[in-house]
Amino acid sequence: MEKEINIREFIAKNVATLLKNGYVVDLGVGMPTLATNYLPDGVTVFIQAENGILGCGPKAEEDEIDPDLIDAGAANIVCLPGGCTFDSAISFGIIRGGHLDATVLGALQVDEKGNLANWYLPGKMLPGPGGAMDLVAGAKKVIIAMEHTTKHGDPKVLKECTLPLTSNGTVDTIVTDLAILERTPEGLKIAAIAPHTTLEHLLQHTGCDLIYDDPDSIPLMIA
Amino acid sequence: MEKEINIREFIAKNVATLLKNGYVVDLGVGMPTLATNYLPDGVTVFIQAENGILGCGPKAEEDEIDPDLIDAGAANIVCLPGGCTFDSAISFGIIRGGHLDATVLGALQVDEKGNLANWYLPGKMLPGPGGAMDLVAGAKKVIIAMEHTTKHGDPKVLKECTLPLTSNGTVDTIVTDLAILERTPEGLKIAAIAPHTTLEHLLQHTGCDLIYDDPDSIPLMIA
Amino acid sequence: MGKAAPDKVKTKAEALDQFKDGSSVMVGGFNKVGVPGTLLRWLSESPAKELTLICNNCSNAEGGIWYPAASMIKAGRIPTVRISYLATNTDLRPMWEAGELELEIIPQGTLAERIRAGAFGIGGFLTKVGIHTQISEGKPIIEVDGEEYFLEKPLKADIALVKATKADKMGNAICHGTSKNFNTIMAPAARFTILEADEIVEVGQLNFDHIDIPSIFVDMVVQSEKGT
Amino acid sequence: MGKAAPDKVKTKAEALDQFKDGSSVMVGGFNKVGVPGTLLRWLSESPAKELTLICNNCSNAEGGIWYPAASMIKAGRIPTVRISYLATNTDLRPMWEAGELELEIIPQGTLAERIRAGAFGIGGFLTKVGIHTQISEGKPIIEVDGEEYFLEKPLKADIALVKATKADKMGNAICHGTSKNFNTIMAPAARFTILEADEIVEVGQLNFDHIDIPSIFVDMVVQSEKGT
Repeated sequence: MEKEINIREFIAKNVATLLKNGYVVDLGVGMPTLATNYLPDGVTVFIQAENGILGCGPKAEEDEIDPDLIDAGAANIVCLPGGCTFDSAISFGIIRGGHLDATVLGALQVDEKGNLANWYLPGKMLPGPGGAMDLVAGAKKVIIAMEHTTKHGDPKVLKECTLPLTSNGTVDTIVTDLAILERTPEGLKIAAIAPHTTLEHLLQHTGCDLIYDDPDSIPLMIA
Repeated sequence: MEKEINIREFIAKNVATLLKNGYVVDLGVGMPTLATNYLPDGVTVFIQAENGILGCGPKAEEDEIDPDLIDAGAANIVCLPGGCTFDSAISFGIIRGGHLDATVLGALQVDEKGNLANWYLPGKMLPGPGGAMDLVAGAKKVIIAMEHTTKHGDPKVLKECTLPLTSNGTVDTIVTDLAILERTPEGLKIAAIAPHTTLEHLLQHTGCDLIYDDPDSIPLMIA
Repeated sequence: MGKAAPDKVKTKAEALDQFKDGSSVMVGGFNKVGVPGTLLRWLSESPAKELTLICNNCSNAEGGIWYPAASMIKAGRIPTVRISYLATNTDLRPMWEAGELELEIIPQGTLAERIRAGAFGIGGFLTKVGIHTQISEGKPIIEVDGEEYFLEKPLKADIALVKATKADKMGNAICHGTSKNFNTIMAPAARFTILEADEIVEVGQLNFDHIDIPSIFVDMVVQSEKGT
Repeated sequence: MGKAAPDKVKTKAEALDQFKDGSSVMVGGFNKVGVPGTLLRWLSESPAKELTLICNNCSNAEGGIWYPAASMIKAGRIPTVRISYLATNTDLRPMWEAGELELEIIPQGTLAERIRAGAFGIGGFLTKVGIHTQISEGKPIIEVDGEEYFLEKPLKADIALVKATKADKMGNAICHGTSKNFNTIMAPAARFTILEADEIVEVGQLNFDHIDIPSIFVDMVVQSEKGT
């Protein structure tokens, strides 16, 4: 499989399978947002952007641009029928109050206890949490969309995060280019595996034990 | 002086002298609201009603009635130009956050430490505090408007309130049919005395010591 | 399809199905404005009992908009009431003194803030309102930067009954004038929220800037009946 | 005559008079929307220094709407920044690591809620956002009904600079679209609030139902200059 574009698309497609019809969601920039392109027919989700809008629609065409209407990635968007706008206190009230069915975010590291690190890479990157800490604390379902390993091939799914945490035990599902992992009380369970990899390769590139039933009957991720 | 109407008017007039031009205020039903009828020329106050309006205007004429627009006493009112409406969370945010210059409320008892009792008369009356506890905790200046004694002639200004408290040490000024009392660190000071009474009568009908400088030069309340 | 369903307009029978014994019920409104009078009447017509009522005030004036709720209290169907202002309901004090009613009296702004906290995932907040009075008894005093406050806890409910002037079928709602009051904060504070509106319009007809209650806080929309 | 003055529209010179050394300054906006660009430029043209900046984000893109503030940080005139999202300002990390900048990083919703608490007389609130991470370090953990939370404290400021789409001369303001963001909550959280508006109208021309920032939260109104 060709690197970059295809991996991003593959992950986004598989994230899309986790979004149910009518879900109210907040999606991070990049792969999470890309997922909406792959929703099956008949499935629509209602998107919140944490900067203050529900019913966040597609990118505005040139003649539709309203300079006061952007999503959290600063794209000029349109507000869908049935949408509404509000301030940051209400926006994060919605997020923290458990009114989102799901959030999808990227990550630097996730561990088997559901801990997440995505806001601070000491010495390299300090983006700040923005709304990520609120989202992973408040959304009913926290889905992480990321490549399975770093650029250098090191595992990002670990026994224990080594980077500063974004949240403590709130991750539910991890979607990578190799697998979909579900958090269970016993640890991370392989819910699906990529058709282009092997169980051996997956286990080798994962920093913690993974749970699975019959190795020959693990469902395949969609291609 | 004729009882009832005149006492109410007398107190309201003297409350009006304490309201400065441009004050943002929340006024209790009855004498407090009556005070706005006696504001000197050139003095206007901007009225909040805690049910969710700033710029609360006069009672609506028959043809102006908007059934969704009332003040805290349930009167159909008009919203003045420059007014706005909001929900109870914001309304009490305004109150608790110190955004009101003054509030004027009635009382069952006030004491020399500035404690107030006005929400519960055991065995007789249990109106509940409504917004009174929030108002006396939050407004910059708390003015009490009340008759100096009970129907039975017992003092309502006391050394220590005996009824359940509405607030603890937040009363600034007490306006009665006998005097205007200002709270000072040393106790209640006579800021003005009614022209129709004597210092002796005032002291006799007050349940705590009052502070005054020269008994012959205490300012008179307006008649 | 949950909170994002495009058409939540339902019938009286479907609303009645939501009224269950033992529920806590938030009811919007201040005095006569913003009160879901149709829903209150339907609630009183249902067999639901052992209810907890959470509201700002609840007049027992006969024929008044709150009367269906007041008569349920009188009939013992609402054994617990959390409320700010009691003066307009003369039944409450004697029933409370006779031990027939559990009454929690809450300052109005604290009631609003506790509901907002319940709605918005706040575990509690520090306030000075009512400190060192009966209201703060038994609640922890916490000092912040040399100032004394006490802790108030969030309030949530099983059902919220709220009222709007105008709503779209999805549940986006506009509350005109002083009818916003408790409606905007109760809608997100309950597990299931029923909104009654004087006027119901198609989705897309309301200006997105003017929505007082976002649709995702509303599970069901019903038409207000005349005279309530 | 204070917060109820009927005409608060002032000049650039009068706004500049309000910028004092040592002030804490809240600035509204999220990314490029709802940012008081004119006031930011005026602030950078003033001699004010030793400032604390409280905002959601502050891009250092040259010529961008936040650039006047970012250049003040770079010049050492804003030694303290309380902020949620840093990725758009590449100066912050190296300055912070070099000890030239005090940086308080605050989750976005917590930033909003702390400002609202400061505005609305809340002494602090309990949250789970960032619990058992660096964000909760040194803050008291408080258990409520078996759930763990930690205490976040209110934020206030000396000055708030906020932006509206339309305002009346008294300071009532409407923030269109996603420009409400931090503007509605910062306006009441400061000792002195300056609002800039794209359009200023006479008092009485705005619908009382649609006001996002009530006039009493605003001390001064200025006209946005073109291109900001």
